[in-house]
Amino acid sequence: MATITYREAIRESIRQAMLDDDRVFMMGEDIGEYGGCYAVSMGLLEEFGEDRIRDTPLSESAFVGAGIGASLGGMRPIVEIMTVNFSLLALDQIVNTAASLLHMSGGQFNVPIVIRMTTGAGRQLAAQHSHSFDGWYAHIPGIRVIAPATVTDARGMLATALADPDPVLMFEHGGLYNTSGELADDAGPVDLDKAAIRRVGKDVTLITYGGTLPTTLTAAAELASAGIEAEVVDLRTLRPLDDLTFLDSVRRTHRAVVVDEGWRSGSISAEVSARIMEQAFYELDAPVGRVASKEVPTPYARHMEQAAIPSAADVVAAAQAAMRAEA
Amino acid sequence: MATITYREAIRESIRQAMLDDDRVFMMGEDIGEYGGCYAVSMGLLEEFGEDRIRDTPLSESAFVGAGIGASLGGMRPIVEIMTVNFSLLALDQIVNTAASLLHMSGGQFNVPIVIRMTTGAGRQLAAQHSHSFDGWYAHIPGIRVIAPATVTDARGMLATALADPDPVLMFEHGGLYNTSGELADDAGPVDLDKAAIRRVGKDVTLITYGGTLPTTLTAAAELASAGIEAEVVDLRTLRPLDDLTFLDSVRRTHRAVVVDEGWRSGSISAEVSARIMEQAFYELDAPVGRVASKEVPTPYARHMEQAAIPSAADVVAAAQAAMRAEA
Amino acid sequence: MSSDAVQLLRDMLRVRRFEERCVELYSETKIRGFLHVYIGEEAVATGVMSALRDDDAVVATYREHGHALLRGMEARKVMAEMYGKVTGCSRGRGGSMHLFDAERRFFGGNAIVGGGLPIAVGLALADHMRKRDRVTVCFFGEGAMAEGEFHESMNLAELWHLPVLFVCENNLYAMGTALSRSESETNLAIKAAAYEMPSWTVDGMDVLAVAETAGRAVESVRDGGGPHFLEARTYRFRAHSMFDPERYREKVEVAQWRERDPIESLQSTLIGDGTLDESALAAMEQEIADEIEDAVAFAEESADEDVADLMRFVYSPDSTAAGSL
Amino acid sequence: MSSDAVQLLRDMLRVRRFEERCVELYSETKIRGFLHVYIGEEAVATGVMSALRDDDAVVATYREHGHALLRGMEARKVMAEMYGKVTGCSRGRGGSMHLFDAERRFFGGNAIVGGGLPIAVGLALADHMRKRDRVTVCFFGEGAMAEGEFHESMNLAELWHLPVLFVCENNLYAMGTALSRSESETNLAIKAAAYEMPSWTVDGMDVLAVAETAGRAVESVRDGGGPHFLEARTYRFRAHSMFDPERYREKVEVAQWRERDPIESLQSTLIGDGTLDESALAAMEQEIADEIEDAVAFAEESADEDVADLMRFVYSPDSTAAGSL
Ligand SMILES: Cc1ncc(C[n+]2csc(CCOP(=O)(O)OP(=O)(O)O)c2C)c(N)n1
Ligand SMILES: Cc1ncc(C[n+]2csc(CCOP(=O)(O)OP(=O)(O)O)c2C)c(N)n1
Ligand SMILES: [Mg+2]
Ligand SMILES: [Mg+2]
Repeated sequence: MATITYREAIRESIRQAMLDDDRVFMMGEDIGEYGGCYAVSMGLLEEFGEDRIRDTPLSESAFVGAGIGASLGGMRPIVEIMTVNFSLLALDQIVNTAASLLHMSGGQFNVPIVIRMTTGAGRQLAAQHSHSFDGWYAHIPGIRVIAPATVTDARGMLATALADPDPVLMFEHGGLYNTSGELADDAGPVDLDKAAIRRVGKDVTLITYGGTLPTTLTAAAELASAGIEAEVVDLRTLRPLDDLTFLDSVRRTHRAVVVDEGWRSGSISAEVSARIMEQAFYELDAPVGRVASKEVPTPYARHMEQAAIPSAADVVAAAQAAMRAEA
Repeated sequence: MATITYREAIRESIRQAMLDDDRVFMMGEDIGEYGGCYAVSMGLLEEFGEDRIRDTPLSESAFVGAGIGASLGGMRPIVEIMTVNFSLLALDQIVNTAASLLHMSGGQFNVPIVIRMTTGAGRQLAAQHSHSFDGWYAHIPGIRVIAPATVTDARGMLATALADPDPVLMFEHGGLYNTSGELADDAGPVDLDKAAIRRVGKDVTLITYGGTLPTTLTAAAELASAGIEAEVVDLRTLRPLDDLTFLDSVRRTHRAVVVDEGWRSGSISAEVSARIMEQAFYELDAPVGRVASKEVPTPYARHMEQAAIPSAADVVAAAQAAMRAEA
Repeated sequence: MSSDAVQLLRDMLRVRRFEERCVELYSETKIRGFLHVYIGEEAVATGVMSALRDDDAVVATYREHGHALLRGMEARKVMAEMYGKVTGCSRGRGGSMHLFDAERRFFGGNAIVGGGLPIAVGLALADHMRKRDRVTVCFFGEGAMAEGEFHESMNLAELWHLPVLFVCENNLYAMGTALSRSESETNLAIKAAAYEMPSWTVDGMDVLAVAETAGRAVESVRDGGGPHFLEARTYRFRAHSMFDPERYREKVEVAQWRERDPIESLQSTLIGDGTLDESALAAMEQEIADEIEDAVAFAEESADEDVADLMRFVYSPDSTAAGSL
Repeated sequence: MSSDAVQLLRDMLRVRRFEERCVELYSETKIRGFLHVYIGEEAVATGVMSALRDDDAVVATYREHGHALLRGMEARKVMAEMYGKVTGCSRGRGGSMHLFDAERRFFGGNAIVGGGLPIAVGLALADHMRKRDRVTVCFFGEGAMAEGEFHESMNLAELWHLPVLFVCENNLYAMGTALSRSESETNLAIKAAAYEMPSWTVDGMDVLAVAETAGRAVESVRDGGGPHFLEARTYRFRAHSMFDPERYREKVEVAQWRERDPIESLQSTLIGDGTLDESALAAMEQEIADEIEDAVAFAEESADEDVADLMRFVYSPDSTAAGSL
């Protein structure tokens, strides 16, 4: 066991992947000379050289598309888009090529690319640098959407993603990079198929992932001191969603709150709520609650930004409301 | 009363807007010389000239952004993106500028632009030309998302959208252009705030909009012959959603099915289902059902495409399941 | 003239006849969706493809029946695809705009204008990194050059000195938009120069000229000369697609270009210089007709894909996501 | 030298001192988020802005404190914005990267590289259609030129002959990416030529040269000359943002450019030729310092926006969507 930051865990996973497989390379803006916008790739240029750590011009559509092409050409690219906000410029390539090609070609061309990006708000970066589109991307068939929330997943998800024959989008919440945790000495690849129960509880199920996992765990601790035992489910993968884990939990607790940082309408919390409706309606003792971001472009001022995104207090309140509701 | 096609109704609404306000102009690919990819703008170049009916190069991002800029400069642009599929190339401008500018500037700059696009599948145009992203766009605060389904709305929504101080995205389902209906002689602007009840019924509420309204009405007719009276709600506007109308209906029928052509996970049906969960849970006699598209890039072959998108039979089956469910 | 020229003529004819048949089949509603034919432009892909090796890669557009056939794809598989049959090259899922063939490194078939350019850059990048001497050829129309993807891809290719040949099929119109209404600078070679990329302009109605120029360009790319840009000046004789009333151009303009029909020109040259006689030509036509009718029969007889397979290949069969929602 | 030159000096100094104070305030955590300073580049915006009329429009980037101040925005409102206070020009919602002023037609403040270019084209289109002789100036870095938006916007502006001046602030780096690692063709004027757009290159460290060249360019645009492209060669003395360890460039390179400090150069010229003396300069510094300290005090004392107003202006107050979800 060693303590490691989330940033280091991701970096280590990239390093290991590059050492293990010479088809793996990395490409993105300022990942090399600059050391990475969020310093994830710091030192990798020195270790692997500029052929495999490729700084790109500001051309999101072309370098994401080039990643797709390189994967078709036999490589295993890790493409870094600085932040999810800029990924909109590459969305056509992601949706119309990466996600569609395999099906559209009748199974001929799979696209083994991994696209990493920073996501989320909370750092006073204002409206154009604070989106949380992870759940939005989960709408697209043909891609896998993953969001590591722990150092173990930060360390382990990339290898599995690179072994995946199809495109994987990996969302790293900017607020997590400096968090740290214990990593097992033999930490390695982890599965991408199952949600994880991060805290066991019998009273209410809190379903979340990524950047709002810490918030939700804080809320669960507070609830515990008020005598409410919350179970916390970390979705880990947003597409395909592992229904079974959260449905199983809800069938035990009979109450649920979904927490995520996307804008409320159409966020992943809507999908999770709808699936519970469809599959566990008769087990519910209360309507499924949602805690999501306010539907507003993220403001710069700290107090306004904090008011816009989910807080532990919001989660506690929603869980308490679910507890109060009549069966 | 006169019979008119959906296509003509939209064209007429553009014509009238151009006649009423000289700040209104239209811009997009092949809207002029060619007559419009779906012939909506046929004849307008001849009537209004090339200054106001502007053919653009293939540059979705720039001409949508130019529309935003022109609206800031006092014009009232109607920007046509041939199909929603290509709008992904302009998404950055839509999300990061059009939708955000007013809030981000502290209320200084509103963006009175209308962006029209064809949406939907059903015409064997395959994976890259058949998306239904209307509901996906409804995730974005700061824009209004409208989807006329009737000739009255096709004729009336544009004027109201142009009078709106903020960006409006108007989705026209390709399958509707050739449909026709009765238009009142004094047909004019219609509100964009309220959903409409297209068929009254007491047993189950079918909630839909746009291209799946005809499908849903067909299903309702079939259900009626089986003795089930379905109420059909046309959302009309996907953002902001008019909850009241469908909640009110569900409180009367106690059963609901949401129908839309988006891919099921994260489609607007998820949001509607989640809102019913939150606001009418105790009124429900059955879980809210969803009929949406299969989560697959749309195939070319007709039978495969039809299997991928919602059919009247699917809606009937979902409504019957809702009726069978135990309270 | 050489047997090469005869082969080029045959290649063009095969594409022409195949597409003429497609247009008929469209009227008969055997083929649906969008159908974009290449009639008039055959010399471009025919010439360029003749310069490629089997292990090179090709990226094309939605106007790619010719490219697919010229790359060696069976007429049967292409026709079955147009019919939407499971025996089609893409199992009937792609249709006219999405022909693919992994074996021949034919990467389609892209219905997003400009969408193929970044992919081509990436294919070339893979070869570059693996130090393989393969070339990637990317076809697109002059209309695509206004898209941001063109700009970003040209720059990236040149910056990284990648083995890709960009072939602009300049047929003067993008749907109904004439070049001069789409580009402020209509001399396309100047655009390539903005990336310091070597460029070539060739008469796209002369297959021998295209083959010769493309041959030199491909050789230069293969020899480590970095990306090249080739503009072929050509013309689309038919409507943009089956829905186009052609209001944007004069009939006389079309007629003038038709006089430069690449197939008729080469035919009369070859007959004129005695390389070919009428009976050889007739035999050639017959062979092609037979191949096409065989393809039509095959498509007609082929089965539809089983609807139960709809969700197959959303994810790869060996993915743990396969079959999930 | 003229009083104009003194004014230009004063303008540059005001921007410099304002930003130096911002950097301090960032260390004191009064300002948060991203902060990109313009120190070293002041001559560019100062010179260009001096050529504009009040009714012209300006579109800038996230490195726009200077542009905002030079456009005549009050230091108070800009500083309060950096503090995130409700008295800020954007009510504290935008912060450093999103300064706006409708009255001065200052359209911000855009944190998407290249995102401002299409907007500028549209502003110019509105003027063009309304036959107004206003000019829109659009600032962006050389890094933005690799984006597709640059390409599409340049073409559209020239194709439609719109009154927009594109000003490339070529400071040689985009974050840590040197120009030669971002563009295959590093002579940026050649890029403008690819659109047939007239271009000008100017020493961006010499405010008089910038003012003079921009003056001519703006005049030409205003006179119906269509869009122009102006490259100003400059250098950013500080890090890209507050998080940049500057691993990508040599200290000696920075030092060399610092010797060409646009403010120091002009100061010594003006003192050398007697236009200005040390006491006048000191008075100027004092005035500026006073204005800035007043702005800081104002920002400190200002209130936060009421959290209850969070949802205000998602839609316009007179929209029926206002307050909805
Ligand atoms: C991004 C995008 N925008 C618009 C379209 C619609 N569209 C299809 S083909 C075409 C014209 C393309 O012209 P060009 O690139 O010259 O190719 P050509 O059809 O002449 O071969 C257009 C506008 C599209 N498919 N993709
Ligand atoms: C579309 C997009 N991609 C990436 C970024 C991250 N980013 C912010 S500034 C910058 C460098 C821009 O360089 P340049 O255009 O030369 O302007 P400068 O900062 O030098 O003034 C980058 C990569 C962004 N804001 N937007
Ligand atoms: Mg063309
Ligand atoms: Mg720069």
